[in-house]
Parts: sequence; structure tokens; C-alpha cells
Amino acid sequence: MSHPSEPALLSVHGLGFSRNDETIFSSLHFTVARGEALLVQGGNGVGKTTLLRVLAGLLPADSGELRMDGGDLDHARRAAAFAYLGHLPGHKGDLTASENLEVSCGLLGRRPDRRIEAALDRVGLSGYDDQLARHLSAGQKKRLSLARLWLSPAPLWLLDEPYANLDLDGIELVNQLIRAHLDDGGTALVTTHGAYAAPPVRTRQLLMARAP
Amino acid sequence: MSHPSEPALLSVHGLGFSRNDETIFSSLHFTVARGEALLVQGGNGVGKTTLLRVLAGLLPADSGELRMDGGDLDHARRAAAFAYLGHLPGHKGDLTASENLEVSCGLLGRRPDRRIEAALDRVGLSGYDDQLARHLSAGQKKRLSLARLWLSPAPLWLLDEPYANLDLDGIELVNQLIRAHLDDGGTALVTTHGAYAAPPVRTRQLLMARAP
Amino acid sequence: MNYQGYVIAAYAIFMLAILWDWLAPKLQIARARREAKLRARRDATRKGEVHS
Amino acid sequence: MHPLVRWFHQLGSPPYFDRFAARWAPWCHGIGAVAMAIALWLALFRVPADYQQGDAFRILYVHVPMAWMSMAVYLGMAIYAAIALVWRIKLAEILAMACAPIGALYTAVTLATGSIWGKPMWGTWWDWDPRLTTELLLLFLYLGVIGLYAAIEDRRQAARAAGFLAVVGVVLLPIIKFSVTWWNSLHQGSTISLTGPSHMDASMQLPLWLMVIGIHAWFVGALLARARADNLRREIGKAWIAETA
Amino acid sequence: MGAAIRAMLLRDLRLIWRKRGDALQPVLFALLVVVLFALGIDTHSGAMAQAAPAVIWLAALLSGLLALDALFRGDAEDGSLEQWLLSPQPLAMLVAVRVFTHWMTTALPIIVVSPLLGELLHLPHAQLPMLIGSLLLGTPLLSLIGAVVAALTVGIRRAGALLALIALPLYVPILVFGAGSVVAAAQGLDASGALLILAAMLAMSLVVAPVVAAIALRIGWR
Amino acid sequence: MGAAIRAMLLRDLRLIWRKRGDALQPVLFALLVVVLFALGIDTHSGAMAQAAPAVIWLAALLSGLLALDALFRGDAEDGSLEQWLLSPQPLAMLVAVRVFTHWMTTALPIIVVSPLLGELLHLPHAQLPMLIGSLLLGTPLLSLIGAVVAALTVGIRRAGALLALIALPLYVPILVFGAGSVVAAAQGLDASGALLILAAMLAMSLVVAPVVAAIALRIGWR
Ligand code: HEM
Ligand SMILES: Nc1ncnc2c1ncn2[C@@H]1O[C@H](COP(=O)(O)OP(=O)(O)OP(=O)(O)O)[C@@H](O)[C@H]1O
Ligand SMILES: Nc1ncnc2c1ncn2[C@@H]1O[C@H](COP(=O)(O)OP(=O)(O)OP(=O)(O)O)[C@@H](O)[C@H]1O
Ligand SMILES: [Mg+2]
Ligand SMILES: [Mg+2]
Repeated sequence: MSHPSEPALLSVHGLGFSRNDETIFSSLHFTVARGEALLVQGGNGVGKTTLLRVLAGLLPADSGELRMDGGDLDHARRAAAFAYLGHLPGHKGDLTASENLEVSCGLLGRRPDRRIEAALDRVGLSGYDDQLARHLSAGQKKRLSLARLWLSPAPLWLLDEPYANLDLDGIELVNQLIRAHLDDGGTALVTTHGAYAAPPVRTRQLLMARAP
Repeated sequence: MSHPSEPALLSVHGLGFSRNDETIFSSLHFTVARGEALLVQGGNGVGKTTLLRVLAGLLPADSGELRMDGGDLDHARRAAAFAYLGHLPGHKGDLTASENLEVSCGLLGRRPDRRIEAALDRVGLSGYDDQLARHLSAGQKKRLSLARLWLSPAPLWLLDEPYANLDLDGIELVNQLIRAHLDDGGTALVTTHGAYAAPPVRTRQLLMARAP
Repeated sequence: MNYQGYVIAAYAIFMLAILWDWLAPKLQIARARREAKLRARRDATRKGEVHS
Repeated sequence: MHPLVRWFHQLGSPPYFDRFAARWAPWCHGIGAVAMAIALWLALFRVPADYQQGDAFRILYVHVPMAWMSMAVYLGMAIYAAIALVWRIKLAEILAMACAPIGALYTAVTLATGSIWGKPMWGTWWDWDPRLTTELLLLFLYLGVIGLYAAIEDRRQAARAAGFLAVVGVVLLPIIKFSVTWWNSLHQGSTISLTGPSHMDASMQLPLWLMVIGIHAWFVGALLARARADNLRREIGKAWIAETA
Repeated sequence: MGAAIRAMLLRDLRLIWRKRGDALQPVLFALLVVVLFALGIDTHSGAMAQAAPAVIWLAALLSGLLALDALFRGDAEDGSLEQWLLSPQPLAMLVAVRVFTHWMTTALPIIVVSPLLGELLHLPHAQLPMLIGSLLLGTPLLSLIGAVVAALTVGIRRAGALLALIALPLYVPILVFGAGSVVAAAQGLDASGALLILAAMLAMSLVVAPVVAAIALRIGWR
Repeated sequence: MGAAIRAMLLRDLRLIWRKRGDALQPVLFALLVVVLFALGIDTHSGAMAQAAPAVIWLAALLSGLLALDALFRGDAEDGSLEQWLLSPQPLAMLVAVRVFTHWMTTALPIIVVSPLLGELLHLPHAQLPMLIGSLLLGTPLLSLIGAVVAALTVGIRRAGALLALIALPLYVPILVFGAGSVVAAAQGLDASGALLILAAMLAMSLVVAPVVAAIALRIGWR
């Protein structure tokens, strides 16, 4: 991959991970700069989710080096820089939509220029503030997770299959959010099976395949 | 819907189901004859899964009448006639593929002309006989469920999203199995989102939509 | 006083435990070996067929 | 690179360790078996009966070495586990987890032989004496480590979780021991005191020390063998196993 | 039907064998309850021996209670239960087989080690046969009645505490006659009445409980 | 950091309030253990009163043990735990808040009803203050040490019995000093030493346990 002139926001060298001595991936190299997105593509079970979880620090890498803005990536910097949207929604079903966002703002921080009500509005959940999360439909839950991301101050988004469960409107919404985030100088890593539309932004692709 | 000249294998009159006083569907009518399949189609959450579970007797219907080959459908006849493939695999992770099939043959019966090894072969799992089910991938688990179906003597298959989790080969396999089953004089009810190829057989369609 | 029974019981337990300590890993190694062989054979048959 | 460091790295490679363990385990077992056989023969037939305890005192030669080992093995397990946790050395994980079943076995033997000894000496199989209680709790700690290791699917994560428990357990062991002792001294003085043969005759000591040496060698052999088995299990499907098999 | 029983039995035995480590857990738990009780009480006062039958019964009961959730939960979560419900075999029979293997792996080991538990609590040796007898009659009852409760709560995700709350009141008579018989025997009273009542309850439950549990399963599993 | 603590506290209090029925379960369970024990023992022999401190402590401990699995499990299953792990806030602090609210809903109610439990078991009234005092010092310790074990097993699906097996040996010192202090006081011995040791252990655990539990969480959550 070519290196952009500006220092990459995230650069990954020789990343490897194995589970029970089965290598999921090894010596992965890539960089992502501010304002561009990385699409992580590949079939079922090639390790896309695993890669994102390793980057987020939820799984320990076997080998390799991560650098951010040219510097080392220690735990504190990683926590401040990464926002993660995984398969689990991360909401309490017995709290309302806005209470859930209050909690995540308390834990993960909040961009000073964004407000909870506005974020709910942004993801198409206005009017649902007081609905318990467990009474939201699958697609609405996904939107609530997107609102959490939207409020977070982290520049680097890790999105694991953000399009799943969403209807066409929802897919369009994800693309808009990614675009706006990138325009703000952020970065997004997006995994997808390739069946959905990619966001209309400057993207790199990381094609993963099963090791033989 | 028109009635075929032969008596329908399954005919449903005025079927209704509601959950917590929310009507999922009401006064549903349809018939399926031997040798034809019924495609149950509709968007997320319209009640396709619910319909199949009601037919299988896993959920109690609110109203309506089911008849089989023109006769009443009591519990014993239903158990002998229906085979169900739902979202849950129904295998024990700590038994091997063939042990799992032994169990289901013991419980559900076995077509005298079909053997466990041959069924595993048929669904593309030859060589996996003594692999623990929990070490199978999602697609392979689905194939194991299909083998259970293939062994069962029941003429009426209830298939809830049989295409999900499967790659293109797998989708083709499902279609082949359905076709062979119908050629044998069986019947299949198949739910799908409509995104996948339908089996190349005589089909009826049941389009479900959300009650306003 | 005759404590022979107790002494024999204690020594028997000790010997059995020591023997088990020797035998158990032997069995485990043999089982792992067998499983590895089976796995190799299975992989071979799987490679033979057209794979999805 | 220092030769020792290089050797250690080499040892960490699974095929090398397999060969290493396969070579040395029989030697350890052999030394241990010879030493223990001599010790047992001396203890059973050569040492005179104790004037107070009669023949029952011979149980000492299996009970005491096992009791010492049950604690020493735990310590070894905790040390390996700590190394594994800090430096993420896979071999240390395997060795730590191989210690657990062996230690549990030795602890169970200590409990069994102690009970058998207690029946003629104290008239009861069991009493809630601090030493006995802590030994029982040690068995539970071992079983917890084994259970945790078995319950997690990913072997490395399992080893880290169980190793963590082993390290936490070692911190708590003295507290448990201390608390149980303290609690027991609340009540009337225990009717039981483990009166060790303080003035052991040299001829009576020799079998004991032989036994201790033998059991140590035997333990190292068992450790290597169990670690080898675990190592093999983790590597099933790798090419080198098919080659050596 | 014979084939179905055979298939279910074989299945459960294989599963037990594959997870034989788990089979130790109930007996370990019972042992732990006994140990904790002994640690909490003044062991030399004689109160421990007097309380021993109650504690051992309590330990067996609580450990059975903990294991109860696993009776149908695993089969419900992986979809096996749905297949039972759809099978032409009588559900009560499948339930009976399941309860039997469950009792064998959870209660039987505790009965086997009950002499050890008695020894730990200084239970007088004379009371041991009575204790074992009452456990042999009582624990199958616990499993059978527990099966009804487990079936009713199988649709609830984390039923643990709820299960305990529903089951424990039902367990009271069993405990009263079970531990009571040991206490009565210790006092030199005739305990055969209590055992007979236990036996009668067991005989009735053997017939009724699987059927009731089968009905409860159809209700409990949405 | 203040904001994070506030957010966590508010969250847990809201959740407790929304599911206030669940908060009753531990205390009901403890009550049932006490009742079952009373039913199993000869109530007129005096052994019951002597065993009372041990049984009440055992009831508190077992009911805490049953609730322990829920400490992190819910947050793990719905993904909240992942967000904690990714948060810039110190994980130990989040754990501490969680343990605090958990103690408040599981242990505190039992302490509140402990006079009732004592009455049921004919515990002499003079021993009651000692019992309450030892529970007040001991149960937070149970929760704190339990948190480490719960964190280690958070990745295991049905950890119930394993959790108990691992936790109970670690609970022994607490039980020994807790129930031991009541027994000592009953015998007219000076029990302040035991309480002081409990207090010292509590002070140390308050600092150390959340940190250890946080490390265990990172290990235990795949
Ligand atoms: C279940 C019962 C018993 C258990 C669990 C048990 C446990 C132990 C343990 C853990 C040790 C090592 C202590 C240490 O070195 O710090 C030990 C040592 C010893 N035990 Fe036992 N024991 C039991 C019964 C007995 C009996 C009945 C006797 C003899 C009357 C006995 C005699 C000894 C002796 C002589 C030592 C060595 C003393 C020393 O190293 O200071 N034990 N036992
Ligand atoms: N918890 C786990 N334990 C063991 N193996 C796992 C676990 N999670 C995933 N795997 C295995 O690791 C490999 C990579 O899984 P991963 O979830 O990263 O794939 P993916 O690319 O995200 O696939 P998908 O498109 O289905 O989401 C797969 O082979 C899978 O079977
Ligand atoms: N266990 C349940 N409890 C309460 N409501 C439920 C439950 N299962 C389904 N529903 C609701 O019933 C309705 C019908 O659900 P159903 O699962 O039948 O839909 P479906 O057509 O199969 O959808 P999909 O395409 O997503 O599978 C939905 O609105 C859903 O929210
Ligand atoms: Mg994925
Ligand atoms: Mg559906």
C-alpha cells in the first residue's frame, strides 16, 4: 500500500493473531489517514471481527505493532482515540434511549458540540427518547448504537458490520454519518461482506482471505 | 386461492395469532398440495417465523383450523407429519455430527431408505462424521440440520430461512433437497426475505405484511 | 496394637496415586497422537473433494 | 545471544519441547522409581516399629513427603503462572497448568494417608484442625484452577485465567492458614497435636530423605509428561506431529 | 419407543462422559457447604454432630437446586427441546429419561460421598444408614419435583433465583421427612413411618411428575 | 472521572429501581436456607441456637454466591462490558461502583432482616449486635473478593458451580472471622480482635480488590 504524505492516523505493521494455535491472520500491514475510510472485506469467518477486536484491544495481538499519528499506542491513547461498534449493542434494555446515551457519554466522553437529543434526532430516533431500549426493534437498537458513536469524541471509528439489521434508509444513514465523520478529520474502519453499498468517501480496501 | 383437484396435504383456514394482545396475523387462509412448495415472504418482523411455529404447534393458535389430507390435525398426526428447521440448530455441541443424527433418528424416526452416512454425504459433510458439532462452522451446522430433515420420514417440511448462513453452494443444496423431497410427494413451507433464489419447483407464494 | 491394615491401606493409596501419575499422561499422549492421526486422515479426505 | 537464553527460546518451540520431554521424562521417572523403591523397602521392613505408635508410624514415610510436595507443587505452579502472565511465555503456561493435576493428586493422597493415620492415632478420620483444614482448602484451590482451565475454550486465555487464579491463591494461602489457626485457638486447646518424631534416629531418617528425593524426581518426570501431553493437544493438526508420529 | 429411550439414554451418557469434569461440580458444592458450616461453628461443642443430618440434607438440596437450571436449559438453548416437542414420542417419557440421567449425575455422587460428609461433621456412625436411606428415597423426589419447576421456568433467561424460590417451598415436605427421619432415629424413635411416606411420595411422583413436567414444558417454552 | 462515577451510579440505581422485584431474591433465598435448616434439625435440643451464627453466615454467603454470577454477566452479555473496557476511565473504578451497588442490593437486605433470621433460629439476643457487626464488615468483603472470581469467569457461559468452587476457599477467612467472632462473643471471649482483622481485610480489599478484579476482567473477557 502506498503511504500518504501526511502521517497516517493509524498504521499497523505485522499484526498477527491466533486462537488455539490456529492462525486467524498474520503479518497484516496497513495504514489509514485522516479523512479516509478503510473497508475490511472478506467472506464468513475470515477474521474481520477478530481484526477489529484486536485493534480495539479487546483481544491480545500475538505480534505486530500499532502506531497512531506516528507515536506508540498505549492503553490510554487507544481508549481516547477508538470508538467501537460491535455485534453487541451495549445498551441496558431497562434504560431508556436517552438514559443509555447519558451513561455512554459519562463513560466514553462527549464531543462538546454535540447533544444527546440532537444525536437521537440525527439517527432518526427523535420521539423515542423515553422508550426503553428493550422495546426498540433491532434496527432501532442499531441506530441507538450509532448515536453513541456520533456523540463520542474518538477520531477513529471501528464499525463491525454497521449495515446489518438496517433497512435501506438505515444504510444511507450510516453512510452519511461516516462521511460527516471523515469530513471532520476522523477515520473509520468498516467491515462488510461486500453486499452493501460502500460509503461515498475516499476509501482503501483490505481484502482478507482464509490462510490455506 | 384456487384449490387443486387432489386433496391438499395441508389446508389452513382462518388462522390467527396474537402476542400480548398485539395481533401478529389473523384469518390466514392457504393450502399446499403434495409436490408443491409454499414460499412465505415478507419483511422483517411481519410474523413469518411465528406462522411456522404456530403450524408446528410450538405456539398455540388463537383461532383457525388446520386440516391434513382432509382430516383433522391432532397432536400425533402433526408430530408424524411435520419436520421443522428453525433458527436454533437442535444439535448438542458435544456430540459428533453422526451421533447427533443418531439421536434425531431415534426421536423423530428415520426413512427406511436413507442412512446416516449417506445423509451426511448428501449435505456435503462427508469426512466430518466424528467432528464435534460445536467445532463445525455456522454453515456446516446448517447443513447438519438439513441432514436431519433429509433423514426424517415427515412429508411436510417447515423451513425457517433455510438459506441464511449458507454460501452459494449451500443455497443450491437447499434447493436440490427441496426439489427431491417434492418429487417424492412431500411438501415444504419455506420462509425467506426474498433476497435468495427460490427452489426451481412448483411454488405458491404467501405474502405477509404488517397489519396496519 | 495391630495397625497393619492402616499401613497397608496408606501405602496402597500412595502406590496407586504414583502409578496413576505415571499412567495418566501416557494415556493423554497416546490419545493426542491418535487424534492427530485421525485429523490428518480427515483433512486428507476433505482436501480430496471439491470444497465450497 | 547467551547460550542459556537461546536454549530457553528453543525449548519454547513445541516440537523441540516434545523431543526434550520425551527424552528426559523417563530418566526422571527412573531415578524417582529407584529411590522410592529403596525408601519403601527400608521403611516397611528395615525401620523398627515406633515404641509409641507401633507400625502406624510407618505411614509417615508416604504422608510427610506427599504433604510437603502438595505445597511445593502449588508454589511451583504459581511461579510458572506468574512468569506466564508477565512475559506471556507459552511454555510457562503449559508447565503451570501441568502442575495443577499433579498437585491435586498429591494433596488428595496427603488427605487420605493423613486420615488413615488419624483413625488409629486420634480415633477419628477427620477433625477441624487448622493444618487439616488448610490442606483441604488447598485441594479446593487446585480443583478451582483445574476447573477454570477446563472451562474456557481458548487454551491460552484459559491458561492465563487459571494462572491468575493460582497467583491470587498463593497470596491467600497464608491468610487462610493464619485465619484457620487463629480461629481454632479461640476454642479449647485442640486435643490433637501433630507430634512429629522430633528426635528421629538416623536410620529412621534415611528412608524419609530418600523418599523426598525420589518423589521430587518423579514429580519432574510427571510434570514433563503432562506438559508434553498438553503441548501435543494444543498442536493437533500441525505438520510436525504427523512427522514424529 | 424403545429406540427413542435408547437414543436419549445414549445421548445423555455420551454427553456426561464428554463433560465428565462437570459431573463433579454438584458433589464438590455439597462438600463446600459442609466445610463452610463446619468452619462457622464451634466444632467441639457437639452441636455440629447434632446439626449434621440437617446440614447434609441442606447441602444435597442446595446443590441439586443449583444443578436444576441445567436440567432443560441446555436443550432449550440449542433447540433440542423444540425437536422433543415436535417428536412423535411421548414427551413425558423423554422427560423421565432426562430426569433420571440428571439425578444420576447430580444426586447419586452426593449419596456416594455422604459417609465422607457425615465423617466431616462427626455424624454418629449409627445414623449413617438412615441418612443414606433417606437420601436414596428423597433425592429422586427432589429431582422429579424440581423438573416441574425447571420446565415451568425454562423460557426465562436467568431463572436461577426464581427457580430456587419456586422450588424450595415444594421441597419442604421432602426435607422434613428426610432429615426428620434421621433425627428421629437418633432419638431412638421409630423412623420407618417417615421413610414409608417418602417412599409413597416417590412412587406417586415417578408416575405423575414426568407427565406434569411435560405439560409444564409445553407451557414454559414459548 | 467524577462524571463517570456519577453516570455509573445513576445507571445502576435506575436499573435496580426498574427491576426492584429482583432485589428481593437474595434475601428470600437466605430466609429459605434458614427455614430449611430449622425444619431439618431438632429445634428443642439447643443445637439450633448454637448453630445459628454459622447458619446465618452460611445463608448470607450462599445467597451472595448465587447473586455473584449476575455481577458482570448482564453487562457482558449486552456489550456494556466491552464499552467499559474501551472507556478511557479506569476500569477498577467502574468495577468498584458496580460492586458497591451489587452489595447494596444483595447483602444489605440480608443484614436488615438478620434480626428476623436470628429470631427464627433462637439466636440469643445478646449475640445479635455482634452478628450484625460482623455481617456489616464481612459481606462487603465477600462482594469484593467475589468480584475477582466473577470477573475471571465472565467469559464462561454457565459458570454457576465453578464460580462457587473457586470463590468458597477464598471466602474461608471471612467466614472464620465473621462467624467465629459471634461464637467467641457467645463464649464470653473477646471478639474485637476478629472484628478488627475483618476491618483491616476490608480496608485492604477496598483498595486492592477492584484493581485485581479489573485485571481479571481483561483476562476473563475474550
Ligand atoms: C487428614 C489428616 C491429615 C492431614 C490433611 C495432614 C496434613 C499434613 C500437612 C499439610 C503436613 C505438612 C505440614 C508442614 O510441613 O508444614 C503434614 C505433616 C506431618 N503430618 Fe500430617 N496430616 C494429617 C494427619 C496426620 C496424622 C494423623 C499424623 C500423625 C499422628 C500426621 C503426622 C504428620 C507429621 C509427623 C508431619 C511432618 C511434621 C513436620 O514437617 O513438621 N499427620 N501433615
Ligand atoms: N469465540 C471464538 N472461539 C473460537 N473460535 C472463534 C471465535 N470467534 C470466532 N472464531 C473463529 O475465528 C475465525 C474468524 O472469526 P471472525 O468472527 O473474526 O470472522 P468474520 O470475518 O468476522 O466473519 P463474519 O463475516 O461471519 O462476521 C472463524 O473461523 C471463527 O470460526
Ligand atoms: N419472543 C417474542 N416476544 C415478543 N415479541 C416477539 C417475540 N418474537 C417475535 N416477536 C414479535 O413478533 C413479530 C413477528 O416476529 P417474527 O419473528 O414472526 O417475524 P419474522 O417475519 O420471522 O421476521 P424476520 O424476517 O426478522 O425473521 C415481530 O414484531 C416481533 O417483534
Ligand atoms: Mg464478523
Ligand atoms: Mg423469522
